[in-house]
Amino acid sequence: MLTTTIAALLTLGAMSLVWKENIVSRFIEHLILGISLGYGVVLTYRQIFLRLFWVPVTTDFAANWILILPTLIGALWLAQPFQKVRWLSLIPLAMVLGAFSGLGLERIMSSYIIEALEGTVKSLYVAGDLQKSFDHVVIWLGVVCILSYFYFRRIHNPALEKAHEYTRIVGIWWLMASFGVSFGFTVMARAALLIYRIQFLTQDWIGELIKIASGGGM
Amino acid sequence: MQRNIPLFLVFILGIIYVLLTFIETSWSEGAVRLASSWAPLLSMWAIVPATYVTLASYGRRLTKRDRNPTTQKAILAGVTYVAFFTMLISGLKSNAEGSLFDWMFRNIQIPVTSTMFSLLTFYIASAAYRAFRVSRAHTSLLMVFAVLVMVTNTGMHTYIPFGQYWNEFSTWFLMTGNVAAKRAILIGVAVGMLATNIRIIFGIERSWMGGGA
Amino acid sequence: MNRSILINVLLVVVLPIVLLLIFPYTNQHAGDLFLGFFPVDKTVSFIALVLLISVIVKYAYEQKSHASEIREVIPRKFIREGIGRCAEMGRPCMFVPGTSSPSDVATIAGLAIGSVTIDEAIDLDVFIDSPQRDYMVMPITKSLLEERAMLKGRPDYPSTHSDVFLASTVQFTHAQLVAGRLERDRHGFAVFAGMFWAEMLIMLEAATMNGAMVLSGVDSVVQMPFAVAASDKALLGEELYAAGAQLSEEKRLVNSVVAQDLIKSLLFTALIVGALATTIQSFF
Amino acid sequence: MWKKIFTTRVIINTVVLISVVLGVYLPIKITMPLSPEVQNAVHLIENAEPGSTAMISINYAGSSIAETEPIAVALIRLCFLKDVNVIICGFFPEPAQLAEGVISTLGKTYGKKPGEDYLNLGLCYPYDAFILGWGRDYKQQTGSISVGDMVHLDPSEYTDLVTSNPSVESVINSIATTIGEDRYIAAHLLDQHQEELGETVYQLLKEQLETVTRDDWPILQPIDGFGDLLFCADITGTSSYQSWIIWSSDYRDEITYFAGTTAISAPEAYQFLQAEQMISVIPGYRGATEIETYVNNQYQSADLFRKQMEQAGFPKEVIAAYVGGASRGMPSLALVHACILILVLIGNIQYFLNRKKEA
Repeated sequence: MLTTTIAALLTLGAMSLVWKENIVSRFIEHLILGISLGYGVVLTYRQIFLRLFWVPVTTDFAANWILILPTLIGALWLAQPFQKVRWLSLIPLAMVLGAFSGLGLERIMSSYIIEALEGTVKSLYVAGDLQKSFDHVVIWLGVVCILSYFYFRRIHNPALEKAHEYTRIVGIWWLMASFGVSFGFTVMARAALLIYRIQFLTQDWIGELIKIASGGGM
Repeated sequence: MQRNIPLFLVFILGIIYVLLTFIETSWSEGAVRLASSWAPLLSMWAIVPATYVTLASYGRRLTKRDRNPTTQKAILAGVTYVAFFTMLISGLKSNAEGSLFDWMFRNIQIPVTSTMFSLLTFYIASAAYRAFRVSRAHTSLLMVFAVLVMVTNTGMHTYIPFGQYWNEFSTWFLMTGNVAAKRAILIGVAVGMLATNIRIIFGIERSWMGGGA
Repeated sequence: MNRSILINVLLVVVLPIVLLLIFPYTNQHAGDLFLGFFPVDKTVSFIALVLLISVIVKYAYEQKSHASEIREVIPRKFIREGIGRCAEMGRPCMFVPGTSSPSDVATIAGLAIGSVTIDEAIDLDVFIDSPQRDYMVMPITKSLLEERAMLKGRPDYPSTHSDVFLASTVQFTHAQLVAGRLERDRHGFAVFAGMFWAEMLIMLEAATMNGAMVLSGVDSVVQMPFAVAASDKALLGEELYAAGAQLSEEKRLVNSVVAQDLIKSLLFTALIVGALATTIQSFF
Repeated sequence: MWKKIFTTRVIINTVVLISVVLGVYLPIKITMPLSPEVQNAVHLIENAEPGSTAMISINYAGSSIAETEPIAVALIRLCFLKDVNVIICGFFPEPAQLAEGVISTLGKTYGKKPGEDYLNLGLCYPYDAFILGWGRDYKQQTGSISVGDMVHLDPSEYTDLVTSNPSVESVINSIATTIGEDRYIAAHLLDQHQEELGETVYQLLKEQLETVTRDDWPILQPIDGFGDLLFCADITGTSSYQSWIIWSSDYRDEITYFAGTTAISAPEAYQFLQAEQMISVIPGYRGATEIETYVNNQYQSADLFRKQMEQAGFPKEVIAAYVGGASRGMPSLALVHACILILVLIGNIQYFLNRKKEA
């Protein structure tokens, strides 16, 4: 019960932030900052340092000795606060960044661009199904117009430039319409969460309190 | 010279790993696995200087050496310090269920973060109130479609004449117009991501190194 | 002159068609290996990537600047105005480069916008407040600030005029801290650019409610509606990636944005030719 | 003074909060007609022959549970009321646990027999292999799917062996969970670790693997692949519904598939509806309410359901969570939406009034 009460009071305190920033929410903010910082350090220590480095190396040194190398290079981050040797901390960062930039290219190309093109490049006419043909035309048109909104270069051909101007306008309005739809759905999702939280407050906590007050016990 | 070492590393590793994605042999798979097993070890140490900076920043408040020091700020910074070290010491000792670390995480951290998450409704309401004005041409269309979806999502359209057409229209738009928009955005984003990745590999984009280009 | 037109035609018209033609073939051979190591189904993405890299690198290292050829994604004036507002009202400026790690490229794009903001802030002596969520991005932002200050001859600036720190690695704790700071210090200008999740709306709304001018940049489709609704200027999707490059006014970066557009015109060809071809095909 | 306290922001937030709290307590009933994108799935179950089998994978956890669990409850209720058998699985550890709770509670309520009327396959990881496995021809590969939780490869049976060699425990555990989804992968894992496990444990496990075949579970006997399933569905808080589409693409003619998603990922899911890769999308709270109202009106009212759960002997909290899981929150949801709509309206009226004043 004490635990529930603490959780409920913290919930109320954090909630008060949306009305006005106050001393309670300020206190919670600082408390949570400390807790989550500590949590982050402990988690990094346990999940990464112990689990991925210390335990493998100490239990089976012959197979995992190579892990010492990245750990030592990673330790160059400790040079960060010192102006003169700061560039050393860029080395582990460069390694991570380089590897992941390289690995990302093919994945982005195939799973974003090629897949989207594959979905869009469809016959604009489906025999005997006007509705479907219309849908395909709409999708195709939408992709072309919106993509042209993201075209930044100035076009020198006057006819093309005029066309681009129109497709850009269609594109931005189209984008807004689709954002509207997402917005509407997100309202539903977020409201569901709030309702869940309020149900906790009104039923779990206040309900329990009432039960205790009326002698119902824990 | 000093700047060239990281730039060189990014370039070499970037090129190697691009090529590795196009090679399907056991050793190339091993190399890819190597990257994902090394990455956490390469980056874990960064939490030490990062946490140090935060502690130093709040330490300045604690000792009233910051911009406009007040007693309240100092006390609050003290709260942060106490919470941090309690968490650190108890967590290094044990993070099992029932430990102080676990208790604080479950009963202080989780309720507050999930409350923050649920507060989004309030922020959405005030954003809608402020932003959805016909005066802002673009957002007015956003508003119209948001209203359409919000009405159909709660069944209010059943009380409106021709309400079922609203529903059918919103379903149709979700299947076509909305799909087109998402696809086009994704293509655009993908081109941007590819270009930025290539800029990083070839040392054209250097903001990650601190300086400009 | 003639040669460059020929190359452009080749790039923008012929290549997409070739790629479209070989695509169905490579798709049929998913799982097959060429020469024992090259996956056949990746042929198209391989050719496309080689093309892309060579176009971007070629443009980036060109002598000529293409800056005049692209429209302004976001005027530098906007950022100057925001920082000017801070200076006038004596308020700090907030900058959050997303809440993801640097291996998410959106973070790097956000930092590129941040470096311009920092430049302007140093010029006008504006305090920079930057609570971070990722422990690798935080040192980057800090050294970005320190290097910019050094270049401008203000080595003491970071210690007196900035608070760049790791707020928390937990999503909503970070959001709560940013919102709390925005409420207390009433920042004049707030820049949120990078990769964000649901917490973005909390930060954007908190900034706007407290009278800040807000610039946001997102590449996540789900968050875009909120960026549009709750900020003064929203950089959507690709604009985020182009903005940093363009704002920097760095020749190589600007040229690479032009290259990006060339790739898009390639995509347009593929879209148009592909749709036409499949439609004609469906009649037979 | 008043103006300082009652700022726009305070008013907006208070109104929103009041509407949520009111919605929790007010006895309003909101009925939702079936929308076009949901009704396909409902009609499919409605027109099914009694005794046909459906497969539902459950992949929600954490913060999305508020929206998605009601979908699962409503769907399974409809299936049970129409005498449709249900096979349940989860692709990740936490959802798999939640799935067990849902199916066993509803199974007990409706007096269904495990193994005959419903079956929980447990954790099915890696899910790509699992989905592909279902598409294969089963008659040729007897036993390639199996029975997860029900095999009960309880590590405690091997306690003495485990204590003598601690590293064995994790191997056994991983094999135990793998058996839940693909016998072949489990057998492969077993062979790989033969030396590590030692001959006795190896033989024991191998026996376990071979003794239980798919024929032991009557529910699985008439099923040879996707074609024999009434439908496959994924109820999820992430984008895992897409993995069904990707991995079952070779059997597109056979599989009937739909997804229940959170409202956040719903707009993205509609594209698969257009491409006819899904027959239905059940978007979050709204979809759950639609199905729930439909079931309550057509087959079994909420009161009857509550009574039946009480008879089955479930505690109050469980009943409260299951009966009207979605429609209980619907009044709040509708009020919040109405609130926002009214706020937008007021904002616009204010804008027009101000403009008139200026003009």
